[in-house]
Amino acid sequence: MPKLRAETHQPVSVADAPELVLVQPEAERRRGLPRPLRRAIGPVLLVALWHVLSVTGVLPPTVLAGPATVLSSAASLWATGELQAAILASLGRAASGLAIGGTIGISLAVISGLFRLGEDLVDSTMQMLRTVPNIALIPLFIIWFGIGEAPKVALIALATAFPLYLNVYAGIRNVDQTLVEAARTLGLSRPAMIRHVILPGALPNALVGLRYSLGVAWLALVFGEQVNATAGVGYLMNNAREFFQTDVIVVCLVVYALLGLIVDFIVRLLERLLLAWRPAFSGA
Amino acid sequence: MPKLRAETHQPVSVADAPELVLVQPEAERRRGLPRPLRRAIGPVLLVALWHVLSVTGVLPPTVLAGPATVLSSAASLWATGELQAAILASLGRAASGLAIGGTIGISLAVISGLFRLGEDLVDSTMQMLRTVPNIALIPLFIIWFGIGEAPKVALIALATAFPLYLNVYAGIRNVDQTLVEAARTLGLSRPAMIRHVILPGALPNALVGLRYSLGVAWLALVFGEQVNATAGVGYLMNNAREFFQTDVIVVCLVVYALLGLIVDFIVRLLERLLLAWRPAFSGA
Amino acid sequence: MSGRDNHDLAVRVRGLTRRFGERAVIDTLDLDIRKGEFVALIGASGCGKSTLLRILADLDHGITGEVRVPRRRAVAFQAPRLMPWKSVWRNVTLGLPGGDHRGRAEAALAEVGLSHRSDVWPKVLSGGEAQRTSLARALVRDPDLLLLDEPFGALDALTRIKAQHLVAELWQRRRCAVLLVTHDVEEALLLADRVLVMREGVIARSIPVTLDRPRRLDNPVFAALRGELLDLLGVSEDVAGRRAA
Amino acid sequence: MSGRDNHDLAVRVRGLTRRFGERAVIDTLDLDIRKGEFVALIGASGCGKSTLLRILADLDHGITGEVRVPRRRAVAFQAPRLMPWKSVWRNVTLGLPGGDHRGRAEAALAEVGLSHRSDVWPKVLSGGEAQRTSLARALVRDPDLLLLDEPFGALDALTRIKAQHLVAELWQRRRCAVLLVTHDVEEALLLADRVLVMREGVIARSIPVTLDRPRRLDNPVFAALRGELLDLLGVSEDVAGRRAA
Amino acid sequence: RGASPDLSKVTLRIGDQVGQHRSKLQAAGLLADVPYKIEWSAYPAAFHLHEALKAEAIDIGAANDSPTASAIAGGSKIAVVAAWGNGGKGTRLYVPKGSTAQSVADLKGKTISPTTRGSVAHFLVVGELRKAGLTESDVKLAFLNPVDAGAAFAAGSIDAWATWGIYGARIRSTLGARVLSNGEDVNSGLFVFSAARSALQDPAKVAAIADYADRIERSYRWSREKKADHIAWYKTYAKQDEETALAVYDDDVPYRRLKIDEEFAGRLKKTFDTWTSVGVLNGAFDFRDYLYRDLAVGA
Ligand SMILES: Nc1ncnc2c1ncn2[C@@H]1O[C@H](COP(=O)(O)OP(=O)(O)OP(=O)(O)O)[C@@H](O)[C@H]1O
Ligand SMILES: Nc1ncnc2c1ncn2[C@@H]1O[C@H](COP(=O)(O)OP(=O)(O)OP(=O)(O)O)[C@@H](O)[C@H]1O
Ligand SMILES: [Mg+2]
Ligand SMILES: [Mg+2]
Repeated sequence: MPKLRAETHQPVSVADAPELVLVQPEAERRRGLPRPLRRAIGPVLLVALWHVLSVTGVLPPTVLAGPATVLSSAASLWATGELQAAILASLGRAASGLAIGGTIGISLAVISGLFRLGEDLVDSTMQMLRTVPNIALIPLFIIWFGIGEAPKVALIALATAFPLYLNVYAGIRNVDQTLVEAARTLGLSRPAMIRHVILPGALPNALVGLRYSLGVAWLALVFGEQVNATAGVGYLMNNAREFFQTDVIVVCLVVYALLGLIVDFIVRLLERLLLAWRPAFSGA
Repeated sequence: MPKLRAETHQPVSVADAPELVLVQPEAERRRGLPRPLRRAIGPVLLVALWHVLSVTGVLPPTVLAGPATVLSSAASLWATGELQAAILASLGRAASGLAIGGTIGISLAVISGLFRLGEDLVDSTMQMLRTVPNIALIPLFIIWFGIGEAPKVALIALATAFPLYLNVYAGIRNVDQTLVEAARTLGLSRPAMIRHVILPGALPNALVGLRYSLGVAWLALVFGEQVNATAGVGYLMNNAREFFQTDVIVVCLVVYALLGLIVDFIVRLLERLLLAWRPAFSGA
Repeated sequence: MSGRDNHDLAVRVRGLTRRFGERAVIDTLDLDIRKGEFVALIGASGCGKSTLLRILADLDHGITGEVRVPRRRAVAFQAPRLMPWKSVWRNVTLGLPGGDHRGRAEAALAEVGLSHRSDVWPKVLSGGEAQRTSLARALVRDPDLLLLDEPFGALDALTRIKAQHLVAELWQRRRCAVLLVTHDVEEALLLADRVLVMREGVIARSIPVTLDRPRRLDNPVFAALRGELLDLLGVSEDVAGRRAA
Repeated sequence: MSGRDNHDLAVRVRGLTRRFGERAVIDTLDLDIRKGEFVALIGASGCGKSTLLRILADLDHGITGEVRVPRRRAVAFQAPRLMPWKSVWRNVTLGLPGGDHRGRAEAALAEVGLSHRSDVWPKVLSGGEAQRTSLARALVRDPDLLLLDEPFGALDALTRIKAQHLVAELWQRRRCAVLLVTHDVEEALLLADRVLVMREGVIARSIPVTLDRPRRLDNPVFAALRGELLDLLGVSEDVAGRRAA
Repeated sequence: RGASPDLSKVTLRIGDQVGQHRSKLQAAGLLADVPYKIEWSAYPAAFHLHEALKAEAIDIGAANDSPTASAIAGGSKIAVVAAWGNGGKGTRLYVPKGSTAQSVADLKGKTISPTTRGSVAHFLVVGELRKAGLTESDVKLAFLNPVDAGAAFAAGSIDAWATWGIYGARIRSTLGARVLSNGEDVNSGLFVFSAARSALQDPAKVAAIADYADRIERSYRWSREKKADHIAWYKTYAKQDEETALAVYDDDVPYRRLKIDEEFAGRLKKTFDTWTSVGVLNGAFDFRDYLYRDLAVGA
């Protein structure tokens, strides 16, 4: 008695077998705008919406200046050189902070990802510390690091360490066990194992962490640059808030938003370069 | 001519072949404390360090109150009912915010993870918005949502949406393409495909996002509770910072840290329940 | 190969080309499979058999040419491709319409000898067990075209015979078209109506097997066909007889 | 099986048990493999062959019993287990001591017929190509014990013969101990000094193959051994001759 | 006092809220001939500045009396070295254009934002409510950051807003907000320079602080005498238009230097007591212990 019975359909005779469907070649399927243009649609729509809301007065200028005002404010900030200076200053801080925080975060993630003992010591501590609000630590940082660049960089380092830690650690724990076994039989030394197996395997996750950290580095500036800053995007925004310069606030927001796009671009590029090996799903 | 030559070692005769090594059974390898105890080591060490620094005066009490002071401050805040009220108020906000933000974040991630068109519209917009500092958006939220609970919840929703978005989206894009193909040949409908293939495949990443979001929900309260709040952990801390109540600040920090441990516990539990299928590396 | 009525066809391929970079793995290939026909496909490793199968499964669109296949297809891939987050039985019935999934899964798993494994995660399956699960997943469906990519490669002799039997039985009952990729020439001759030899991106030879079923390995026609096919694969009788150094 | 001098052994297993939950997949198994001996291991799908191999490769410690293996081992797993983030040639030489990795990888890949694929990512390899890469990765090492888990399962007849030849040649040159898991009885008889039949968690039979090399399929001793082994696997001569329905 | 100490070796670390003093002294040409080195640091709000002061990362910094009292209550080791008063100008209680409220009493049951808790505007609200015979429970207080309160005011989420400086000027001009009370009889109008106690151990540094305080005094004088210059400076410094600059001018310039004496300690205590009465601060302090009365007052 055949048991693998097809129960949903009655057996069909060859005569009334179904019509054939055509497999559509890709060239005929794909059409429309090139990719980068299509990715611009969302942001452009958003700006358009903002413009409309501003012009119709739904968004009063005291709350959120319209795109036109913001453009002219940005132009004048650019003309005085303030905007460039702010971006450069913040960029420097973000870069140093990210370098330090990233190194710490990734190192700790490797330690707790690889070693049970490391996990026992490091992981719960990190999980505990990561929910501590940064701003509450600023007074401590002032005491330890003074009021120069150090506390700002330390704050960014702290803020960026956690996303990288979380994602790299998760990435390491997500590495295919069968590959780790295979690598073990190949006689890799521990450092070689980390370099050639664990870290590449954790890379897709690590890049998510990087994406996060790159964003957080800039967000942390809003707080870091409350401490004795005379330049920087965070400083500019804090200052604008003090002086009720809604247009400058929005210029800063736009700078932040553009930065988000740049971060996205960078990480996408890295993904394209570093994850070319990945047989992953890429959307329908 | 044999080409697969072993070049590093001279061919050995059977006589001088190497000694055999014993494969160690696990029972003899594993020893020591049970897991939860070992995970407590890190935090306990940290508190001990803090205590020592406080007692020896390296951390003066005006800067960071010692564990003893903090305990007694916590006790008195508890006695007045302030601490419980704060935690309850914040918990309610965090839960609503997370529910809304999580739903939005995951839905958008599914849309841009699954559909090229969705990605084009949603992803760059999200990448752009996520680097915009939340605090600068509070005025907008006030205009839209007033000064009641709504803007606080909205802020948390916003803050939690991004980590879930980022990680779920990355998770979806990390799903093994060969499995998606296999599922396609099984004739799954689109919703079934999402439910049975894409989301489970993205789950390890989604849980990282959840971990992040659960932390961020509380961190966002620090800003959310600047808006006309009379209770809440964020409110308590902001207040304490402005009025230099170092002991209360530290009580709040401790609450946040404990919360981090609780979040970690919850997510670990979820991982154990939901990721049992995973043949992943679990540390050496 | 082309004179037949289209209405009679389960697969119709004309001028199919698939390039990876410069290399055309499939190069203006034509192929017809009649409804209810059992076709075996053999060829050297890397010659494009799985690529062709993926195209027939409507999974690869980087192609030029005309490809027509029935709407209802079932595939057993070369690798088992089980969803690691679904237990074995849920993998088998994933996407199946209708009810009583558990019962149908159990029946299918029993047929491939895996009743005792239906509740475990795929990660604990042995190689052959995973392959049988994947086969059960394809056979439990109700296809007009069954695409099997080396479905018995990881099975021991006895299990393999049972699995072959199972496929043959399903085919005879359902009269679906079957395309079986295999490296085992005897297997191809035992099961198929026609054996295709793929080489350099095209179907180099199509050899009808007109032997009555059930077939016997010791039939002289069988032996002759076997010799011819091995020859086409580059294995001379002498090498086949005296294989290891 | 036990009277020999320990000094002469490459593998010594005594009272090995491996349980998964309640089920003892390996149940007080004893096994000796002499230095330089070529042993084939056959058995039904799911009987514990890969489990035993993993233990011999020092990858599974949930065991009881005594297991002794040489320090230098090389393994080709049942699934290719290539690092997806390393190109094919880097996979081959991963972890190899000494220099000129590229050259050695190219030589090894040439031997398995994959010269043209050495720079691609594993994801684009065909099933047989991936298997050959995995084999090259094991053969390029310099082991005292070579563990091969169905290394030729996804290969067509010609490629398979070449790969078998390669393993035999390496073994003869290096005189390393080899444990080859296979489902192909003829392959076991062509290559091995001894064929082990695994059943119910132990080595149920150990059959020495004393035929001179090179061996011929048409040798009557060979045919007799083949019949005996198939019988042990549950396949009667009759079924073997007349396989599909 | 002995021979004047050698100032050239002194580095005075000055904390400056939103960089205002530095900018203004520069504009008034008062930084040209400073005989000691100044290390400036800028902070967006008073409590940031006081955090730095508490950590002794700066020697001296200026803030209103309320944050200063908070810092003292919070255990900061500071002493008040100089102070100015403007007679309580600048902080006002506003209602929207269409509001029917004619007096503070009319706000009973309404929502008032005193900006942030413990701010000078909060101080004003507390005083105004008392004057009108109301308590805090008779109204709804919505504590908000200035920018957020501005949004709430524009959106009509609050019925009245107590605020200062630019915020007040801007809602008057752009939203037509009406002043319900100018608060001059309630506001303390104090502007207080505090020094880290460690800085006061060094006579040279004290001399530098004295000199710096004199320069501040001269800068106020400059603002009063050179109105056009002040307006021009303010417009670029705060990036405001002429109208706003003019609107805040009268509040910003009438600061007169106060003696650091018994009476001043009393004014600080009065501020502190107001805060303890509404539960914002607590404890008991003798503010005379937090004064440094010996700073030389020059020209
Ligand atoms: N995405 C790809 N990019 C580049 N080359 C590819 C890709 N997919 C497959 N190939 C190449 O195309 C050739 C045919 O692959 P295919 O998998 O069809 O082989 P096959 O005939 O199934 O071989 P096997 O018997 O080893 O499974 C192989 O050389 C393979 O490396
Ligand atoms: N981690 C595990 N947990 C539970 N069961 C397991 C686990 N690993 C393997 N098994 C079971 O143990 C049995 C032996 O597996 P093994 O992989 O050794 O089989 P095998 O002899 O190699 O079979 P095949 O020829 O199919 O590869 C199988 O039934 C398998 O399902
Ligand atoms: Mg293939
Ligand atoms: Mg196996």
